[in-house]
Amino acid sequence: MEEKVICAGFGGQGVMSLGRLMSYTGMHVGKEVSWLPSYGPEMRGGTANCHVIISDTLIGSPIISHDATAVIALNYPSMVKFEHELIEGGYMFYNSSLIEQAPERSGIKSIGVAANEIASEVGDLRVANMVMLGAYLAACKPYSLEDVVAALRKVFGPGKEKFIPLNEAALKRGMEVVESAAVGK
Amino acid sequence: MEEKVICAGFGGQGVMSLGRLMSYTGMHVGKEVSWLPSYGPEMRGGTANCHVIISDTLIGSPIISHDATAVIALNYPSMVKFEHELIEGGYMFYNSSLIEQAPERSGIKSIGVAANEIASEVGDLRVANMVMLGAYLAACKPYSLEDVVAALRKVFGPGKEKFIPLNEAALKRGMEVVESAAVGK
Amino acid sequence: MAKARGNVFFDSDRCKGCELCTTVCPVDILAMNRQAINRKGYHPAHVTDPEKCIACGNCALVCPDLVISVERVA
Amino acid sequence: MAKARGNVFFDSDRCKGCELCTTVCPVDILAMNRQAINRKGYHPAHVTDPEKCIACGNCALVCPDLVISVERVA
Amino acid sequence: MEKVLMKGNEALCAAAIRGGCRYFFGYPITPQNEIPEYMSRELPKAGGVFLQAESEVAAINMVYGAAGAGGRVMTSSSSPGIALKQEGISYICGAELPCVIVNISRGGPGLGGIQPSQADYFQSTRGGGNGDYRLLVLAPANIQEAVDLMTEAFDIADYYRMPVMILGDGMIGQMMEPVVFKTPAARELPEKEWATTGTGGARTPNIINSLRLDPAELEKLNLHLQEKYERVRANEVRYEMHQTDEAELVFVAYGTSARIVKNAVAVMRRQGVKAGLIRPISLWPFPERAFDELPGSVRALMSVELSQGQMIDDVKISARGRWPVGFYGRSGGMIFTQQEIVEAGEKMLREVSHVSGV
Amino acid sequence: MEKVLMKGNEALCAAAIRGGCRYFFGYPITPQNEIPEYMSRELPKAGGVFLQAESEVAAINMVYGAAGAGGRVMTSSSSPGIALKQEGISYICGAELPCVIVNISRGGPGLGGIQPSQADYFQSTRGGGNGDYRLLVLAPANIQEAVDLMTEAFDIADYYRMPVMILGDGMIGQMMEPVVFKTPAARELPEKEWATTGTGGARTPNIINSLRLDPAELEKLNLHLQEKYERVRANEVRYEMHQTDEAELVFVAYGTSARIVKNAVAVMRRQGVKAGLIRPISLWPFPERAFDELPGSVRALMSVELSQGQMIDDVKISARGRWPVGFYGRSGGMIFTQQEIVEAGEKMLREVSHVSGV
Amino acid sequence: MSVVFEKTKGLTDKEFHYCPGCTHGIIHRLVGEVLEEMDLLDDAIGVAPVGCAVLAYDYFNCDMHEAAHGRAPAVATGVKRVLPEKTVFAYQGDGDLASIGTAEIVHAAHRGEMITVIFVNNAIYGMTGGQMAPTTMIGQKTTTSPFGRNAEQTGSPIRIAEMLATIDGAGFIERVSVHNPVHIRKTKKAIRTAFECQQNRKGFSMVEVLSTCPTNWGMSPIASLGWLAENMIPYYPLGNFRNPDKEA
Amino acid sequence: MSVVFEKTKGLTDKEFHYCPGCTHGIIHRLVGEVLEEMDLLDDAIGVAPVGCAVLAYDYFNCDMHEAAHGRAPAVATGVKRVLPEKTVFAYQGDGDLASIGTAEIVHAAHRGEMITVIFVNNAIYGMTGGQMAPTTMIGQKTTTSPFGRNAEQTGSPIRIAEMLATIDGAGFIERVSVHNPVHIRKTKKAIRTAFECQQNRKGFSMVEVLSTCPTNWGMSPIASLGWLAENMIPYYPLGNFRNPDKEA
Ligand SMILES: Cc1ncc(C[n+]2csc(CCOP(=O)(O)OP(=O)(O)O)c2C)c(N)n1
Ligand SMILES: Cc1ncc(C[n+]2csc(CCOP(=O)(O)OP(=O)(O)O)c2C)c(N)n1
Ligand code: SF4
Ligand code: SF4
Ligand code: SF4
Ligand code: SF4
Ligand code: SF4
Ligand code: SF4
Ligand SMILES: [Mg+2]
Ligand SMILES: [Mg+2]
Repeated sequence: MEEKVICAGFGGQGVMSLGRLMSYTGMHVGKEVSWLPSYGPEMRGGTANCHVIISDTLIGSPIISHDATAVIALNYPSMVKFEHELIEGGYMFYNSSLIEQAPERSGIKSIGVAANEIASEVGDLRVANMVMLGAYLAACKPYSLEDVVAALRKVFGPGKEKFIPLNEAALKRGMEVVESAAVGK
Repeated sequence: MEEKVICAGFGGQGVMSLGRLMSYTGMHVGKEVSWLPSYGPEMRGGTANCHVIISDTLIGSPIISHDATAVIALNYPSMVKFEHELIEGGYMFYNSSLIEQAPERSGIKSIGVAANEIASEVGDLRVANMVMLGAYLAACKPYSLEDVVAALRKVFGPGKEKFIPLNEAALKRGMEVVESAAVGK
Repeated sequence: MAKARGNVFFDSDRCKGCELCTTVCPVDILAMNRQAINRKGYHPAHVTDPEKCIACGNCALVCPDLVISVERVA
Repeated sequence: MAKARGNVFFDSDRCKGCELCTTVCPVDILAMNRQAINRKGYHPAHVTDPEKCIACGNCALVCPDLVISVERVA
Repeated sequence: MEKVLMKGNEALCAAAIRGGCRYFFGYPITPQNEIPEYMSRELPKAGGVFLQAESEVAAINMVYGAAGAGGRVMTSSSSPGIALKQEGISYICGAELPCVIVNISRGGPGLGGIQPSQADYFQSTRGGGNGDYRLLVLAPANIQEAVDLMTEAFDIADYYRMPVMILGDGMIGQMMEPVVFKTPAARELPEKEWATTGTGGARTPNIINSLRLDPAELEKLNLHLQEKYERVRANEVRYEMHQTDEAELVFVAYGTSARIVKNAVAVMRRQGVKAGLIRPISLWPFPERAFDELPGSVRALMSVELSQGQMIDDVKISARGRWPVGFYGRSGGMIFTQQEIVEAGEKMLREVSHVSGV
Repeated sequence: MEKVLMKGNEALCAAAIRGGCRYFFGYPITPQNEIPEYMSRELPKAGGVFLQAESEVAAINMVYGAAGAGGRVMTSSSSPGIALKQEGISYICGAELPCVIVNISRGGPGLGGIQPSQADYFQSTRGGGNGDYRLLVLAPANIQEAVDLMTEAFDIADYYRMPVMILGDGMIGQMMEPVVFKTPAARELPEKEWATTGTGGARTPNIINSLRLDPAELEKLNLHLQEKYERVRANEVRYEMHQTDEAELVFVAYGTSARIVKNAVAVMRRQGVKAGLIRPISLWPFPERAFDELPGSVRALMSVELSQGQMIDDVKISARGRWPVGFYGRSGGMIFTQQEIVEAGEKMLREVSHVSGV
Repeated sequence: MSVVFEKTKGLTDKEFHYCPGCTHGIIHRLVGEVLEEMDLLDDAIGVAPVGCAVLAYDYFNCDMHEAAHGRAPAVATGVKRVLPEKTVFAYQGDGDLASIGTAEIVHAAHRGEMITVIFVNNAIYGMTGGQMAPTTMIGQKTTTSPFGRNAEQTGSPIRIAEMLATIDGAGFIERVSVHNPVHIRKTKKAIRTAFECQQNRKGFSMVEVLSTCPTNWGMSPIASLGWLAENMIPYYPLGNFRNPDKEA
Repeated sequence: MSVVFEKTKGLTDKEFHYCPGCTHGIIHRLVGEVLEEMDLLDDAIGVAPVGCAVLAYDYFNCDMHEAAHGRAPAVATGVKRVLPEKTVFAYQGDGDLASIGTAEIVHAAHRGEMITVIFVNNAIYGMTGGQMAPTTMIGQKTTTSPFGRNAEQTGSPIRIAEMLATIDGAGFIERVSVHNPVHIRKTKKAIRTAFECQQNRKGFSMVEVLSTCPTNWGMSPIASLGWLAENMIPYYPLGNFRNPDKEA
């Protein structure tokens, strides 16, 4: 198993911590993991992205280059920029709250997730990234929801234990989107 | 034929230009020549020296190191410093006007030349270096007096032509010291 | 002298939504257009009440991204 | 206060014959010793009239080469 | 020991502090900025001093001063910044001072770019300062190794009184991977009796210095340095032999490149091509001896670098004509894929067969 | 043409001005001070500009600016000063600008000493700036050759749009020898249409630059540079084969060392030992092909350097294991005598015989 | 009907890469306008720094030369000495000019080098992600002064205009700000005078422009202008520090 | 019977390598005396420059650290940060400090680095054979200004004390001279105050000492003192430019 996921969005949408949580969980379930932020002047515009690899075997390059198994795009420019990094049959999870058109590329599995709305419903716009992660979990199954929650617990520590339910709820709602919906295009 | 000569003295005694003239003359008579000044902090004290090589064949290192065929020492510290650079049987020409003791080292040919006095007699203290050169010429015969004078003429150019007789006189007096005197300790 | 009247033009796709222009208009007719999203993904600035513009040029002066040009009509 | 009297000592082998000391003696008793040549080959400085020294210390103060020391005897 | 997920640059810092680093002088440059940033937060807590210098030139000279005063000191930079430190590094080597220098390198030449690159191999192993000096250059391939090497680096530096350079690239610096902090066996280190800490009235003055106006003295210093470098060559060579048994083609790659090559080796072995890898960990001293361990089956070597070919010089020197030496590289921040390497390797094998007429 | 007796440093300047040099930016350092001094006197007379920079760093960046503006420009320094120029040199190479850099090198490392040395071979041929760049490095062995190479250097630099380095040592800089100034065949050179001279309203702006934020673009620049370097390798290799016919032992030496070695070769030949010499004149590109021209009689090579062994890397690479490679060197300003070399050479020959069981 | 404001020909059409609300853009525009108005575009060679303005060479509509970090004044010197009749300017940030490039700027002034320097002081290293600059204010938190700049450890911010004004070769030195339209207009005037100083060969000229970095200050662009006015101007007084006419 | 003057314990017995009459020797002695009198020798670490005083490490009777050309303030900073309780000083020439080392001295002052710098301004590069320095006087002939320094081409001499005095971190800045006994005494006092400034942690301290270079000025030592007084002092006014007590 080797998951190569690009998480991308505006600064402030939590894409970097989303990727970090994905790696962290992978580490906890005993996988090889790597997380690589993009750095460089494209940071300027306020967009951000990171490359996450979760693998059973040693990770070569942490850079994902035309071989992403999934992209999680929180905003439109990110979706456009990274859809071409996907392999044939790769997953595009896009935040349909902010992205009106689905990706143009064919041969990929596109899943729109109204992450902002769902997050608002769950109680905090800031967990939109968790909603996206839920969708990814359900579709790609790198590890279980419980693994993620256990990892979150470690990351948050006792002080932030209280945020677990909120995040868990967001994750679940994201999973439901995939589980209930038809997979598109 | 290969002449390796160290010229040394106080700054102002004309040792550098002495060495330069030796090289220059060598060049004019078709020899290979090199001239290397010592540079470095020992310049500080106001002493100066240069290494002159005049050779029939290609010159390797322009540095003279324990293989000087002659040393021309205008002052005492120079004589002491460089007598050990001479080969067995090498020549030490020392300015006996300023140097009271002859060199200690045996196995070399030491020739005291009262260069200051002679130069004064000739008419200008500044040609003491030419007196020394004369002595060297007479003893080592790298080329003739005429060669040196011809070279001097070139160096001086028409503007300084008038200084030729003075210099030639000094050279001759230096030669006489050797021709008339007994060589050696 | 009659009060000047001006037209403001926006090269909206250059706008980065920084809002600086909105703070310097003496007649307060500049605002971010929450309805629109430009090529860059920002809500661009626009004029809310074009008639009121006095062509002072302040907005163009502070705009860091060469979005705005101004002409005087009277 | 009685006029001070001093002794000047020279570590002559350190002397470089720069002559600076000779210009600062208020009683003008310092000069280069043309008779002597030190280890370095210079004519070192010396006192021409030791009795006159007033121990002002000027000579030691300007000597760049730590040649001179001065003591006050009265 | 607990596994933690850390960014390479920060992991290096944490390891440095564990390794005894207490002084840091540096200047910002991408992609190593997390290093000064982390140090500015954490060194004061460890009782140390972080100071942002006015330039790389100043930084390396502050390191020179701090090392001379006996401090365990480090600096870090990236490619053009290291270029500016070359004079200072040469001085530090001449004065025989210990310190650790990190280079998280990027694409060049000139301002170049900020993406990962290995085009500083010459810069690191052949210097650019003047004179005959060497750095001990260690090139980790992942963050765990970076941490392990860094923890030990200050001891090594103190032991030999010479700078240790950790050479990584933007990937090593920027990526996060799980790491465990171990406590390495500490070396037995002599007191720094040579340090300029003030005589305290108890000894004659110490002098930290690289000037020898007398050539005989300068040669003596150089011979002493060479003798030390011989000891380093004898004791500090590090490398990994990966799947070299029965190998026909042996890649040589270091740092992050080596990871990609390992994957390529796996692919090739799966496809029945006997590929292997020599991974130098110490770039200087270069693991020449690794090449002597290669089996008779080897038909070709290939140096694989994120550069236009620099380590290949050392590969050639080590090969001594025993095998043809090929090259595959990308540069400017472009990273090869394992597939590119597989193809390059196979092409080389074909050519070698062709030449030998098989 | 008249023979004149000139000091190396001054002869280099006279040749540079003949070669078209009109701008000089430098900073004093022994043993090359006669260069800025001469330039400060003579460049203004030639309608040029001499400017003493505040530092070597500033000097090389002034060169960068002046070269970008289309000027024929030169700088010079000595070892630690060249170390400080490394970043700037890398920029100049990245931006593809022509210029001439003189290094009259001295003993290192660090402040070292001021006597002649060849310990800057790595510094010159492997840089110390970042990235994959090269200088064309020319190492004259006497002042006539220095003059000849320098006269041509500006043309070469302009032709390839890259820096040419003249590498000498304190001996070359300080000694006087007879020289003749010849007029070399001028190369056909294109207009500098890329120079930043002001658009004059007649063209789109020119940009002098080494930044390529896009890795693909930076790689493209690098591939372009490599392609250029290939052309240099093909066309600009210079070397001298001296007495290599039937040689058993071939020394490899450059610059002033080579002169001493030549004398040693003569001595050995007189004593019946067949010695010879390869004298690289271009250090980069290194004359690898000279080694392919060696006769079958050769049993050993020996790199002879005023260093602890740097060029020996290139000798080993060129030897490709065909011959054992020995080394003899002195350092720190100590100069070997021809006798030392004779002895080292004979020792090596004995060892080689021994090994091969003869 | 008349044009009050339109895009200057002094700039290319390329969109700036600067963060939203970054005043680098304003300063670029002013320089471009002055070059255009003084009819210098055909004759000018600009030098770009290393810093957020590193891509300035893509924006100014004249010949451009990129420089190594801090060395723009040296590069400009090289250009100017080859082309003494042309107009040569450098654009530098505070990390570039006041830190790594201190020697180069001081000596360009010292030589009275006939170049014009636009010095953008935003109290931080923008491009590399908000590290402390020598110009960072006391108490200001940056990524390398995480507890706020502390005078005890790192001194008080350096005032470059005042420092360079002690140098005879400096013809024109002025500090300005772009935090509102009034000051933007003054800034433009100062930039013009600086270029005039160069044209009249009155020596080195520099305009220090107080500028914002919303991204690394962690503030909105509007709040940044306020912070500049309230915190920077009191410490970095605006005004002229050297004027060629006064000296002449 | 009392000692008016004897060799200080602040210096070793090694004879100076300086040229006859070079005032570097006087300045060395004054520093040594102050160190001895303030009882700092056991605690002091000195930093030697590259310049004629490069061998200063052989002369001062305390721990010494040699620095690369111009970088003594950075080296001293490194030492001081490791040993904040010790007394750290650097000794620099004008090529070293006012040219190649400009950034390092400015930023040592800017950080208020608690070090003392003895700045020997002899208007020339002594060690390398008399090239022009940024401090060389207008009209002065040097080996790289063979026609005399020309303001048009190379600017007017830089006044370092004045320049550094604009920096807040500079606690004590004074310019003095050693051309006669009166001024030698004043110089010693200034050096003492500078070290006191360091001890009292009042910031960076520097004493600029006008000094001679008979060899490269091409004058006798005595004539050199006169030339200094007549040519240098009018351009480089003596006096205090910053005083910790005034600030406190
Ligand atoms: C030699 C070197 N050192 C460091 C850097 C990294 N670097 C790039 S920009 C910069 C600072 C820029 O800050 P400033 O000059 O204030 O400009 P700003 O981005 O704030 O406009 C640094 C340190 C570099 N490119 N080269
Ligand atoms: C990097 C470097 N550049 C240049 C030199 C050569 N150098 C040695 S001393 C010196 C100048 C010294 O002048 P100054 O600082 O005024 O001291 P002085 O000799 O006059 O006392 C120079 C340029 C060097 N050693 N290192
Ligand atoms: S020109 Fe003046 S009045 Fe008109 S919109 Fe702009 S700021 Fe407002
Ligand atoms: S100032 Fe310019 S970029 Fe900012 S909001 Fe207004 S128009 Fe847009
Ligand atoms: S101490 Fe004073 S009076 Fe005595 S010799 Fe010296 S200068 Fe003259
Ligand atoms: S000042 Fe000192 S060195 Fe000079 S002459 Fe007097 S005693 Fe001698
Ligand atoms: S980082 Fe700061 S200075 Fe740079 S573009 Fe963004 S706001 Fe402007
Ligand atoms: S060269 Fe000048 S500064 Fe140096 S020791 Fe001689 S007189 Fe003094
Ligand atoms: Mg800034
Ligand atoms: Mg000086």
